[in-house]
Amino acid sequence: MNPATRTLEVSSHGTVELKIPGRAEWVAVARLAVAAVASRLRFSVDEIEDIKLAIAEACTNSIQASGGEDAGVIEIVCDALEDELRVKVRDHSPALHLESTPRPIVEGRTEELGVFLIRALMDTVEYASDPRNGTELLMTKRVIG
Amino acid sequence: MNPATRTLEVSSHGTVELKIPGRAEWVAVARLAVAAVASRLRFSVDEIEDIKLAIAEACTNSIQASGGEDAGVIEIVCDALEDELRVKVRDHSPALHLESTPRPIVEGRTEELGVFLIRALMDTVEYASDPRNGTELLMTKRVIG
Amino acid sequence: MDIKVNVRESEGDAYVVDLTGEIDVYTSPKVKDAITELIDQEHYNLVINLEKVRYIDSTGLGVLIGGLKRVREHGGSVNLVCTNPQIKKIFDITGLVKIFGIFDDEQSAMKALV
Amino acid sequence: MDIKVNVRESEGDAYVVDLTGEIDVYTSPKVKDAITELIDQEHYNLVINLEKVRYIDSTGLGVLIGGLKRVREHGGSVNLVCTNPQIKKIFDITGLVKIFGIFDDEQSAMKALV
Ligand SMILES: Nc1ncnc2c1ncn2[C@@H]1O[C@H](COP(=O)(O)OP(=O)(O)O)[C@@H](O)[C@H]1O
Ligand SMILES: Nc1ncnc2c1ncn2[C@@H]1O[C@H](COP(=O)(O)OP(=O)(O)O)[C@@H](O)[C@H]1O
Repeated sequence: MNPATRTLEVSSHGTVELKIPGRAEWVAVARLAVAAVASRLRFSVDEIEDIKLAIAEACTNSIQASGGEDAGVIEIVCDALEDELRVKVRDHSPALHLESTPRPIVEGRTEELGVFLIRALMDTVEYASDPRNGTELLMTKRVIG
Repeated sequence: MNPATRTLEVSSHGTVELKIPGRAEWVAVARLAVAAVASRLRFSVDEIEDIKLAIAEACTNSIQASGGEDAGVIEIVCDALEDELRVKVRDHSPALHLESTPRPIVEGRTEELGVFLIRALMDTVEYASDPRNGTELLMTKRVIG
Repeated sequence: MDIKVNVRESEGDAYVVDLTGEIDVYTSPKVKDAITELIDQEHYNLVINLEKVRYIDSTGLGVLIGGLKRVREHGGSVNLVCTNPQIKKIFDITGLVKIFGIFDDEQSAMKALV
Repeated sequence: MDIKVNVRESEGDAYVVDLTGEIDVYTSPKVKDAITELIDQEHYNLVINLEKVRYIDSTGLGVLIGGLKRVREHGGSVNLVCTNPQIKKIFDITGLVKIFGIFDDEQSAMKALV
């Protein structure tokens, strides 16, 4: 069957996996790839910007948690569902302090600002960390019909 | 050490891995991710467009080889070296007919046009296929100082 | 990552297809449908305006070639409007410059229709 | 995926830092260096023009906050020029609108410097 005869009405569901080096100069690649995935769903341009920033903050957090030099490989798994994007960012860094509650911050560290932004921009944020497997951040954002 | 105090003079070397569903609507994600990787090297805007198209053609080829519907997972591995980008596109499709020599085509099939473009736009193209592991296309492009 | 297709009648028997966006394996069926519909309606003189196309791949080229072949069977032709250097380059290296009329603006493309 | 930093002297004792591009974990050190250099040279009244900034992350915000803190120790201030709605939103949700003067054009940002 010729691909040119298919209709455009296919399900947008799909999983995209990305691995980037855990160094500052590669975060932009994650940002752009996730934006490309997000634009497969019916997110607005602003929402795609929100998602880009949140995922970039997760990567940046991994890099900062490892001292800013090299966080090893950062793994980003995007699940594009019908009306929700789920993004998992996994690294091999020690635990981050993500448990602080969201609040506008006037005194603090850049890491906290990053975590604050993730919480503010995504719908749900879950966080798992163990010393052997590193840190995993699961973020979701729903498409508001 | 604070990441904000590092200099920008880090090596651009790095490996980025991407897995996309082997369906038409996901090829754009590969294209944009590879463009983001390529822009880490000193390629011109035109060369980045060439790379985008070549990698998209490789993915498209995989999808067409599997009948245009679903080629399973397509794996894209980008090695960004100092002055060369190496991109491997791997799928689980049966062998493609990539052995034809490059020539401007006036009669033929779209698949041939895709392969022709890959050969014309990249510096080297190597091709491996076996029935069990699918098809692997290794493409390289050098940065012309 | 999408394509917009707009079809409009022009002078004489000619039709213009305006394309905006990216033509790839995902979006080219939409372009093919529009061209096929025109040809089915016996319109064989077409100008396809690619001025606002940022990207075209082999499937997009295939759709254009397929359209050209069909209209030629009826003595018609397809002229392209294309100003983007990267896309011109693709027509160049594939040798398709030799089989399509490629013009810098719609007026010239229209005039050159037989 | 890069940042351009341009520093220029303006009226009185004030300096303008024009930023173009994306401020993230990779590029923010370059911004920090420029601001640090100005402060080291005892320039404490700064306008940072973000009009051509398409993207800013927490490290970029950190650099701006750090700069503000240092100039305030010397009675100076940092005013921002920002028109991009997405970036304005980031200053909003972080509460940084309350600590920075944010203006729609450079002239207003300059006037508002003490
Ligand atoms: N959430 C925040 N709230 C207030 N100030 C912050 C916040 N995050 C970072 N800062 C400030 O921004 C500045 C830069 O922070 P940081 O990136 O940790 O670098 P440094 O410690 O080298 O100045 C510091 O002055 C820091 O206190
Ligand atoms: N390399 C090529 N050279 C000439 N014509 C081509 C080439 N590739 C595709 N075509 C033509 O483009 C048209 C579309 O091709 P294809 O995508 O295979 O779809 P279909 O077979 O449904 O028309 C066909 O007429 C085909 O012959």
